[in-house]
This record gives sequence, C-alpha cells and structure tokens, in this order.
Amino acid sequence: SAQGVTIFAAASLTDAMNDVVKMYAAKSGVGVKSSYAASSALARQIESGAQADLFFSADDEWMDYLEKRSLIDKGTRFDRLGNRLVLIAPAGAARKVEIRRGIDLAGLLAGGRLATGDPASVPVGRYARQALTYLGLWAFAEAKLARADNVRFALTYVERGEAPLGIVYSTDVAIARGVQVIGVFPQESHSSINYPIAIVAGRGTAPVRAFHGFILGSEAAAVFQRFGFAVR
Amino acid sequence: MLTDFELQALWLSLKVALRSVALSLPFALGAAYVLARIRFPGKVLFDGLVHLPLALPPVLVGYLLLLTFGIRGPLGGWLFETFGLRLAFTSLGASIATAVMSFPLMVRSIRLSIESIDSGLESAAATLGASPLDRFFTITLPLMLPGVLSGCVVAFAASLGEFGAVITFVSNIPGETQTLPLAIYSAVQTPDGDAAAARLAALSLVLALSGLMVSEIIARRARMMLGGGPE
Amino acid sequence: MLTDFELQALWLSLKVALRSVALSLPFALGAAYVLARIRFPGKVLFDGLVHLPLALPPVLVGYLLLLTFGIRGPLGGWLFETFGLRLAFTSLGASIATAVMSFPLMVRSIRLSIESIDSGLESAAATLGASPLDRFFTITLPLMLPGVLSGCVVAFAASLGEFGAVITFVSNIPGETQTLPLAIYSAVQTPDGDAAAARLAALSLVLALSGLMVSEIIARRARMMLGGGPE
Amino acid sequence: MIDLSIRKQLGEFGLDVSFSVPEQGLTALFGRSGAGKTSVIAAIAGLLRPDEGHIRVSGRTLFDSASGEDVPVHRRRVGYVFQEGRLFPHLSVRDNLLYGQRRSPVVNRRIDLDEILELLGIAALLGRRPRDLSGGEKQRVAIGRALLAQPEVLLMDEPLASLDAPRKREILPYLERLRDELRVPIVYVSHAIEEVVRLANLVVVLDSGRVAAAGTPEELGERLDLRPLLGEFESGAVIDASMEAYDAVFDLSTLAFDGGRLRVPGNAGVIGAKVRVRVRARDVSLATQKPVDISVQNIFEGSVEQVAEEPGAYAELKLRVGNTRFLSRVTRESVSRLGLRTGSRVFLLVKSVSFDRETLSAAPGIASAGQRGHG
Amino acid sequence: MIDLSIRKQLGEFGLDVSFSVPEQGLTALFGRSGAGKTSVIAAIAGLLRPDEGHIRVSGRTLFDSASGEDVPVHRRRVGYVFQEGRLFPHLSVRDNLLYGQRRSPVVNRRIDLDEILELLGIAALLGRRPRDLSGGEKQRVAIGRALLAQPEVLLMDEPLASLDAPRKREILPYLERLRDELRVPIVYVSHAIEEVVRLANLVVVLDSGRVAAAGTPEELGERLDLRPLLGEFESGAVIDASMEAYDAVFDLSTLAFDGGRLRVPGNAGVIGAKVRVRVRARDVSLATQKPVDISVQNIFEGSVEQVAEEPGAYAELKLRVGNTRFLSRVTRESVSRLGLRTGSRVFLLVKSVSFDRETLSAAPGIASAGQRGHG
Ligand SMILES: Nc1ncnc2c1ncn2[C@@H]1O[C@H](COP(=O)(O)OP(=O)(O)OP(=O)(O)O)[C@@H](O)[C@H]1O
Ligand SMILES: Nc1ncnc2c1ncn2[C@@H]1O[C@H](COP(=O)(O)OP(=O)(O)OP(=O)(O)O)[C@@H](O)[C@H]1O
Ligand SMILES: [Mg+2]
Ligand SMILES: [Mg+2]
Repeated sequence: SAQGVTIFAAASLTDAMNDVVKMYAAKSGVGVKSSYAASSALARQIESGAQADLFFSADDEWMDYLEKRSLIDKGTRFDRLGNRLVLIAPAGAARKVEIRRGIDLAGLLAGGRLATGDPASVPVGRYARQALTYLGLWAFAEAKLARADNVRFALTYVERGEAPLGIVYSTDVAIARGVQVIGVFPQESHSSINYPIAIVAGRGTAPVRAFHGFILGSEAAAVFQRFGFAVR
Repeated sequence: MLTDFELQALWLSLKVALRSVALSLPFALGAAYVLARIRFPGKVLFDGLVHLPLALPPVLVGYLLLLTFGIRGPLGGWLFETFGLRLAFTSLGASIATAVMSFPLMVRSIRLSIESIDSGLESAAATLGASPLDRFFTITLPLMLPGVLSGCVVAFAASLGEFGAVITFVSNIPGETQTLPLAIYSAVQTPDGDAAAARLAALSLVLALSGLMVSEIIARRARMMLGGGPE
Repeated sequence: MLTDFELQALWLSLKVALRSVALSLPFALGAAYVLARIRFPGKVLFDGLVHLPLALPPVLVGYLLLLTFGIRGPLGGWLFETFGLRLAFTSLGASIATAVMSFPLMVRSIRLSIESIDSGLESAAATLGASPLDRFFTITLPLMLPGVLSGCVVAFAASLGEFGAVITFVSNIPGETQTLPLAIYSAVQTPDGDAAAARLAALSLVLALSGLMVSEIIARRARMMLGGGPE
Repeated sequence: MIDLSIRKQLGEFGLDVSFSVPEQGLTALFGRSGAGKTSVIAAIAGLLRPDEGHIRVSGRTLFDSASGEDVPVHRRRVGYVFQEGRLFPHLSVRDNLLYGQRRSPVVNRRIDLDEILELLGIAALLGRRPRDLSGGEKQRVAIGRALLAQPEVLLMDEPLASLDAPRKREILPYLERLRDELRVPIVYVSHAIEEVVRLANLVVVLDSGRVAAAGTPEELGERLDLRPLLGEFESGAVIDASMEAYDAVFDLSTLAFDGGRLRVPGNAGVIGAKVRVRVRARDVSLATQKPVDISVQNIFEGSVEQVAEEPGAYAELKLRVGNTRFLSRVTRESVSRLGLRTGSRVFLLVKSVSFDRETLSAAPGIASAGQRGHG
Repeated sequence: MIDLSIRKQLGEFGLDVSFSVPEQGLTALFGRSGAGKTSVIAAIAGLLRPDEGHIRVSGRTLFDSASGEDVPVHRRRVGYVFQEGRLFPHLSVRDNLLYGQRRSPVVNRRIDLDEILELLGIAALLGRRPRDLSGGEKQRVAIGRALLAQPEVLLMDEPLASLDAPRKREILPYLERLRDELRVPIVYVSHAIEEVVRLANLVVVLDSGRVAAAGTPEELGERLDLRPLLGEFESGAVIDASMEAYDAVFDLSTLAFDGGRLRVPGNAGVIGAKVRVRVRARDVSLATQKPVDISVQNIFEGSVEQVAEEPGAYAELKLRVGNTRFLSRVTRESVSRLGLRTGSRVFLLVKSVSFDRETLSAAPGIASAGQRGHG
C-alpha cells in the first residue's frame, strides 16, 4: 500500500463506495482498496495499526473513539452523509402510517416483533432506540425488538414475515426486494444520522488526500444520492 | 457477584447448548454410523452435506435456516401449521442453529470412534445371538462412548461459542436468544464495553471448562471400563 | 465461468485454509498427545485452554488476536521488529485466525485416535529397541492417521467457513484477506447480492467437498492398510 | 449332522472343503497352520460367506448358494470360541459370560452358570474386566461365554491351547458330556493330538484349503502318508470293552473284551458299562516267549496280521487277539531278531499304566461319563 | 545369568518371585493359568515395573529399586514373543519382521532373515498385512520378529501354543541352538510339558504369584507334591551317556552309560559325543526274571532303591543300574505281586521306542546339536 489507497468503510456503504471507487479509478488511474465491515471492527483494527488510510464510519461513536486516541487527523474529519430512519413492512402487506407520538405500535405488531439493528452494537438500532424513546414507545418496544447484528438481516426478518415491522435506514430498503416503507421517522425523533469520514493519523499522503477530496466532491455526492443517502 | 444480565445470558447459554447437544445426538449417531459402516453410491455427497455447516460462513447458515425454518419457509411453515411451533426469535431456534452448526463436529468424532472399533467384537456378539440392533446398542454404542462423549463436548463447546448462525436466525433478544457470545459481541461493539466483554468471556470460559471437566470425568470412567491406554 | 473476483476469493480461501491446517497440525499433534497420554496437574485447565477458541464468539477471538498479534500487540510487535513480519491484515494472519479457531477441532480428533491405539503395540515396539520418539513416528503416528486425517478435514472445512475471527483480525480486503465467507458477507450487503452470494456459497461447498473427497480417498487407503472395519 | 461343502477365495488362498458327519459327535479339524481351519469354522458361524456351496447342521440349512438361503449369524445359534478371545472389553466377566445366555430361548437353557464357573475356575473373576485377566483366564471366559449361549452347535478354535494340563483335564470330560448327553455337535480345531484323539468321532485333515483325509482317529492314525501333516499323531487301536469288576485295594478295573481281559487303573464305571479304551502302538511290546514275573499286567497271546516297516528305526505291526485288533510299534531290529512276520504267534505285553484317562472314554452313545470315577 | 527378585501388587494379585539361573540356558516358567508367568516376563522386559526388587540378566542390571536403576524398555535388548501376538497392523509382514533388526547394532546381527523365513515357513507371507494372516501365521511372524531383533535375552510367552506339531518340531531344535551356540538366555512360558522338559535347564514353578519350586525338569518330575500344579508332568530319569556306535541298517545308536549300554533310534551324533537321554518312568517295566525273546531291547539288571506309593493305582520306584539312577512307574498291584521293596534285585525293561527326539538332547555346554542326525 505504498502508493495505493486503502479505505475502511462501514458495511452499509458497500455498494455506494464500490461505485465511487470504480469511478475514481477510471478518472485518476489510482486503485483504491476497500474493506467493508462493522464500524466497530474497523475502528479496532485501525487502533491496532491496520494499514488503513481513510475511515468512513457509519456513526459518530467509533469515529469519536479513534479521535479520542488521536488516531485520526482531526482536520480531515467531515460529516459526509446523512440518512433517514424508516418503518418497513413486508411488501404489499400494509398501508402507510404517519409516525407520531401515540401511534398504535402494539396494534401494528399484533404480537409480533419489531426488527431492527441491535441498539447495543448497530448504529441503526441506536437511532431506533432514540426515536422510539422520543415517541414514548420504548418501554413497550424494548421487549419486542428482534435485534439483528446487521441491517441486512433485520430486512430479511421483515421480508420473510418473521417480523411484521422493522426499522432501518431508507438506503437499506433497496437491498431487499420484499419490503416496503410504510412510514418515515421525523427528523427530530433522533439525533441526525451521520456518516463521518476522516484520514487516519499520519497517513495523509498526497494520493490519500486526493481520494479524500474526491469523496467529498460532487461526483461522489451524485453516487451517494443515487443510493439514497442525504449528502452533507 | 454476577449481574442479572450476566446470569441470564449464562443460564440461557447453558440451556441452548445442552438442548442443542441433545437435539443433534441421535441424528449424529445415525449419520456417523452410516458414514462409517455403510457403503452406498453418493456417500461423498452425503458426507459433504453433513460437513456443509462447517464449510459455510455461520451467518449464511443462519440465513439458510431462516429461509427453511422461518414462518414462510417450507419446514417452518409446516411446523407452525401442524404444531403451532415458531422457531425464529426463540431459544429453541437458537438450539437448532447451534445444533446444525456443531453437527459435523459431532458426526466426525463419533464416526472416528466407530471406525476404531474391532469389528470382530460385533461378530462375536452376533454368534452369541445378538441381532444387528441389539449389537449396536450393547457392543457398538458402548465402545463408541469415548467418541460420542468427545463429540458431545466439542458440540457443547461449539454451541457455547456459536455466534453468527444464532444471531442471524433468531436475532439477539436478551433473555430469549441472547447467549453469552451474543452478549459479548454487543459489549465489544460498544466503545467502552471491554470490561463487560471480559467478564462475559470469563463466564463463557468457566462454562466451557465445567463441561470439559464433567466430560473428562466421564471419559476417564469410560476409559477405565474399556481398559484403554496408560491413563 | 467464474469471475475474477470469485476466482480470487476461491484461491485465497484455499490458500488460507491449507496454510491454516499446516500451521496448526504440529501443535495439534503435540497437544493431543499430551492430553491423551500424559497426566499432569492442571490438565483440565490446559484442555480448557485448547478448547477456548471454540467456546468464545469468533469475533472476540479475532479481537484478542488483534490485541496480541497486531503491530501494537506484544507478540505482533516483537514479530514485526524481529522478522519484519506483519500478521494483521495479511492472508497469513487470516490463516492464523482460522488455525486458532479450528485448533480445538483438530486436537479432539487426533486425541480420540491416540486414545484408541492399543498401547500394547507401542510396548512391543519398545521391546524391539525403538526409543520413545522412534515409537511415536513409526507406530503411534501411523496408527493415528485416521484421526489426524479426520482432524485435518474438519479443520480445513472449518477454515473455509470461518468468518468472525478473520474479519475482525485481518479485515475484509479483496485479494488479501477476503476469503469466500467474507466475500459472501459483502455480497449480502448489496442490493441484488443474493445471486452473487449463492454462487460464492456454492464455490465454498465445492471446495469443501473436494477436500472431503481427497480425505476419503486417503482414509480408505489408510484403513485398508490398517486392516480396519468392513469397508 | 453336519453336511458342509463350501468354496471360497481369500486372496490367493482357495478354500474348497466338503465333508459330512452323519452321526452326532465331535468333528476335529486338523491341519497345519494356514490350512483353512478357522475359515471353515467361520463359514459355519456365518462370519465368512462362501462363494458357493452349502452348510447344514442338525438338519437345518444355514447356507445354500443354490437356494440363496443364508441364515443371519445371530440366528445360527452357534457357540464360537474364537482363536483370539474377543471378549467384550467394556463388560465385566459376568456380563461377558451371560451375554449369550440372556439372548437364548429360556427353554434351551441346559447349561448353567454355576456349573461353568466351577468347571472353568473363574468364579473369582466375575467382577473383573477382561483387561485385568491373564491370557489363560481370558480364554476360559471365552469358552464359558460360548457354552452359556446354549448353542445348538459348538465351534471351538483351539480352545485349550493356552491352558494348563490340569485345567484341560477338567474341561475335556465336560466337552464329552456336552457331545454325548446334550447331543451338541462340536467342531473342534486343535493341534494337540491327544485332545483330538480323545474327543473326535471324525477327524477332517485339511491341507492348503482342501480335505486331505477324513476318518476316525484310528483310521487316520494308521495312515503313514499323513504323517507329514499330522506329525506325532500316534497310532493305536481302539478296543470296545465292558466293565467287569473294580478292585478298590489297588484301584484297578477289569474290562472284558473279545479276546481277553484288560486291567486298567481307576474305576472305569458301573459294572456292565460299555467303555472304549485306546491302546497306543508304542505301549505294546512283543515277545515270542511268555514273560513271567514281570510288572506288565496285561499279556495276551495273539497273531501278527501284518508288518509295516517305516523309514527310520521303527516298524508297525497289526495284531489280532481273539476278534480284537491291536497295533504295536517296535524297532525293525526287534522284528528281525524275533523273526516276526504275518502269521507269527506272539505275546502282547500291554503296560496297564499306558491306559491313562485321556485314552479312556465312554463308548459313543452311552452317557456313562457322569458316573465314571475320576481317579 | 538371570538373577531376579521382584515384588509387585496387581489389584488383589500379589507377585513375589525370586529365582536365579547361574548358567547360560533356558528357564521355563511353569504354572497354572493366572499364576503370574506373564507378569514375570513383562517385568524382565521392562513393561511391568516391580514395586521392589532387582532384575539382572547376563551380568547387566536392568532394574534395581535400591539403586533406582531402571533401564528403559528399548535399551534392554529383549526379544519378547507376546502371548497375544501384537503385530503392527499397519506394517507388512516384512516390515514387522525387520522392525527390531533395523534397530539392532549391526555387529550383533547373528540371526538372519532368510534363515528365519525358512525356519518359520513364512517366506510367502512377506508382502501381506497381519490381518490377512491365520492365527498360527501371526504367531510365527511374532516369533520371527522377536528373533530378528537380535536379542540378548529371549522372552517367550507360549510361543508355540497354536502351532502344529511338525512346525514345533522344526522350531524347537532352533531354540536349542540359540541357547547353546549363540548363548542367548531364554525365559520360556509353556503349558506343554514335553517342550519344557526338552528345552529347560531350569524349571521355575509359579503358584499364585510365588515360586512353588525350582529345579531341573528331572528334580521336579520326581516331586509328587507338585503334581496338582504340574499336571501330567511326567517323571523320568536323565542319563548322561556317550555315543558309541551307529547301526545304519536298523537306524539305531548305541550309547554307553555308567551301568550298561542303551540302544536308541536314530543317529545320536558323532562317535564319542556326550549325549543326554531321558527315560520316562512310565516306559520302564520291571521283572524279577529276565525275559527272553522279547521286542524290548534294553534290559538291565539293577536294584530297587526306594518305593513311593502314590494315591491311585500307581507306585513310583527309584532304581539303580551301576551308578545310574532310573525311575519306574508301575501299578501298586505289580509292586505287591512281584514283592518289590528296597534292595530287591530287578530287571529293567526300557523300550527303545520310548526314546524319541524330544527327550534326546545334547548335554549342556556341548554345542553338538548341529551335527546331530535328524532321524
Ligand atoms: N490389572 C490387574 N488387576 C487385577 N489382577 C490382575 C491384573 N493384571 C493381572 N492380574 C492377575 O494377576 C495374575 C497373574 O497374571 P499373569 O498374566 O501373570 O498370569 P499367567 O501366569 O501369565 O497366566 P496365563 O497362563 O493364564 O497366561 C492373574 O490372576 C490375573 O488375574
Ligand atoms: N484376507 C486374506 N487374504 C489373503 N489370504 C488370507 C486372507 N485371510 C486368510 N488368508 C489365508 O487363508 C489361509 C487359511 O487361513 P485360516 O485362518 O483358515 O487358517 P488356519 O487353518 O486357521 O490356520 P492356523 O492354524 O494358523 O490358525 C491362510 O493361509 C491365510 O494366510
Ligand atoms: Mg486358525
Ligand atoms: Mg500369561
């Protein structure tokens, strides 16, 4: 990785980043290596001296973790992407609902479970917890959660009818064919969903900075938008 | 000393692992016997099928289980309609996931011990009037004991540690499906969860060690009975 | 027929798994021999230690490996300074992760087969002038062969399927550390990735089956040599 | 009662054996190492499937390649004492012994545990595991296990090979009783000629997988061509006699046979009982003048029927006393010195001490063994 | 050459055995099943560690609990023929045979593969695996393996138990040669008395883990108290003689001993060779008048030294001919009828046919076995 660039990116960015990398390679001739895994795993690896040049996290927490340990170049940290939290149901099964305080979640679940990421470990789960708390539903919902390790499987639970409802990012819905969005959580119900990017401390070589710039640029922004992300 | 949360995870892990071993044992015995003793076309394929859960990523196995045993899956749908049984998101489902994952390990162990049995002893039992089934239960099975035990221990330990298939198939529900590894995973994923993870890992270790110890004691007895090595 | 990406993952998986088996075999032989034949205080603890990777969630094992063998870890730092060897994030590291994970499986298998050896044969070899080491290599080891082989097969298959420890220890870098399970994981993260995942899973299966087939053939030879069961 | 004709290829070794034993009794398989004895026994037990042929025991067809019959091993009701023990290592001696008995029909249980324990001297071993037994102890347990399975045919592959002589002498009469009282046919492999001679109604000599000869021990004992196969298989004559008197002072029995009276040590049974004694050729000396004041008790006058000179120092003579035939083995020098030839009148000197228990057995079909003295 | 004194507790069985064999030769361990024979042999081999005691062979200390010496098994250079074979299942017969030889010092290789193959008749089996061998074939390979290890002491646990008589008769002289020519001490367990009598310089009788008696075969043969342990261990007298003449026409040798001349079948060696023959008590008949015209060739005049009456029908007499002692076993009735008592003058009738090859052996220390005729 002397000349090449290596980026560690959250697994939920897999397809969008793949396109960005391809586009960048076509444009600049520089190959970028990428590793997609849980933000937590990536952060720990960077802490352990992984040869990563950039870290593109799915939440602030693990970026903060590295920043606290001076493992990223603070000046290069930018909040790049945003996302929306949505309520999903199996395709064709349900009508739209407006998400607000006092909605009849129990009635919608009808004894079933609410699939989402594990609030303890998966960012989408954490946002879901915030939103449900805000809506006054957490006390009821906490015991009803089906906590997936990965958004992919929260989607599957809903798609396969194991869970009547799920909470995921709006960008995730594209992965699964058998689900539909039945409601969008209000922005104010949770802290803003954020994908920060930064250069790893001491690795800000010219090619790395160039790719960093490209991700922050408009060409990349178009790609991210195509995949449903809000671009900051 | 232990928090309720830890106790819950501990107890659940034990339950899931024990039930998993109990669930897979009869099938493993059958499969091991067939693989060790019977010659048939397509044996390698069957062998491969048995090993499948080992060679595939656990998450994928969990996913396939979801597709099969989920409410819309062929088997899951039937189970639900016939017995009102739901597996996804239940501890029973967790046991099934761990049973499937540890199945090849159990089969291997048992098969190995069947293959090391002197078939002359079974012949001797036959001349003494024992039918094939009788022989199996009075000669083959007891002589297989070390392998069966070893298989159970590996399966138990593997069940204690199984993560990917469980979390994928039955998700991570505290008190229902959150076994120790899932709890550890959650802790590790939290930036300051290291201490909690360490405690949980220690618990896991103690559990595994206890299982091993029990099995060692049984094995020593069995070995003494069988008149084996120098121990 | 196969894409470059698939071929790369296939080849890498094979390499990682084979190297993993080769890496753990000598240690597994040693550990199995000690566990089967030597009596010492704290044996259960040692046994527990050997089984540890099985009982812990793979992610935690990967994390512990990262702490130990990472460039800032005690062993990893030493290795890097002394030999310029980096393990984390390399395919060698992936082999180490899978070796650690499959170690207990290999040990169990080998141990079982050592325990089923008639120690009278070793005594006979001793009276014929064979020193302990000589006996081990000319009598014990050949008679253990079925167990060693079985252990290698399980370890190979488990290495092919290992996910959590690998992705945590060496990350998910195509061509470098992205074995089949990791590729499957990535495929599942993308829309319409199911087909790709299925192809990769099939590849994994074929690889595992080939390994099994080879081992079956060797095992059959070995069994014929040893004059075992009815097969 | 046993009718067997089998062919089987084992590697380069071809087995092609046929024999039939018309009457109840003990068939000895005899032959050099590797001749195929164990293979024949294994075929009867059903552990070796012949390529072709049939096996019938006591009227029951166990195997017939023509009709496709092949009774499964566990229904053949054989009691098999294996050449290599094969005790169940995980069971105690008691459970080993009872393994077969527990699986035998209750009505068939004619052989009793206590009796077997006493016969084999293994009562003290009941609680042990096979691995804590000595070689001979293992073998005795294996014999007991086979007997207690209440078999309808007993297959014994060198059962007494590693037992001490006193123990052998206890077991052999028991086998005779099994044969005669319970009418269990026995197929017996042994390299110990005394055993074979004592027990066998029929001896089948195998050589390289084929039957080289078959007949009574006496018939075979007279065949010089079999010597290389049989080794020191000693020739001798069998004499049917009946018990006439017992002298308790000197512990001698007097037996009457067609041609005279024999005095033998011990109590040979109730008065009138039919007994069969064997007089070994080497125990018969010859004289042309009647010796007097000699320790030899049995002196008969008879005639030489035939003189067969052997290679080496010996000659074997067939003699007749009354209607009874004797054999004698003396040096060729003696034959020449005494001028013995067919028709010569001679005195036979039969040392009474040469009648030991092993050559004294109840005439077949008469279950008198139970009453016989064990002097 | 063997000095052994060991104690060992095995479960409830206590082993406490001491004996020493001063001269080179073969020591037979004799005793009923479970007496401790295998345990003693295993202790010599180093496979059973005594709780206490010492073991010295040919001047080398193999074990001594006092000094803490304990030579590891593989350095003891024993050739052990196990009671249960223990062939290596994964090796061919050839590799089994050569396993020990390959590990023996080259200078010690006095026993040759080809010779062993011929002796044991196993040349055709070389490429096979043990599982394809018959019982006796396995045993022969096990014997060959132990011999080819070029041992400094040979431990044989019932090595010939399942071999046929002709094969036994080929192997026994070989063992004698080993003992005499290569001076390999042998410890030999057997229940076959003929073997023991023929081979042993010293017989150690074990009973329940203890030495019940030790001595030459002849000494023990005379001890009536040992009968229950020894069984049909036949009494007899050993006579040292020298070869005087060979009659090729009748294949008879004449041997001179202190008291007369014996005629024995076969060629007993070169003229002047010292030979030792054994005359079994039961082959000596007695007469108070010299019989004439009788097939018995050896008739000596002698005197009764002692009359020992046994329970049962027999009596045993010690007799003297010149300076040579004979034993005779006749019925009590004959003793009474002939009025035999100490001092009686009697004629001994010794059937020459009772000298078979197994009781005829070279006098110890004289390596004449090689020249002996095999008639
Ligand atoms: N581990 C053990 N526990 C209890 N008893 C034992 C053990 N090992 C051997 N014995 C007993 O020690 C005695 C001597 O055994 P050993 O094998 O030396 O006898 P042996 O003289 O060789 O008999 P055989 O002629 O039957 O082979 C036997 O009575 C046997 O039962
Ligand atoms: N699987 C096999 N392959 C080749 N040869 C075999 C096989 N099994 C047996 N034999 C041969 O068949 C012959 C007969 O074997 P069997 O065991 O019947 O002999 P046996 O008469 O019982 O001899 P022993 O007295 O030595 O026990 C032997 O020469 C043996 O080598
Ligand atoms: Mg045999
Ligand atoms: Mg023994």
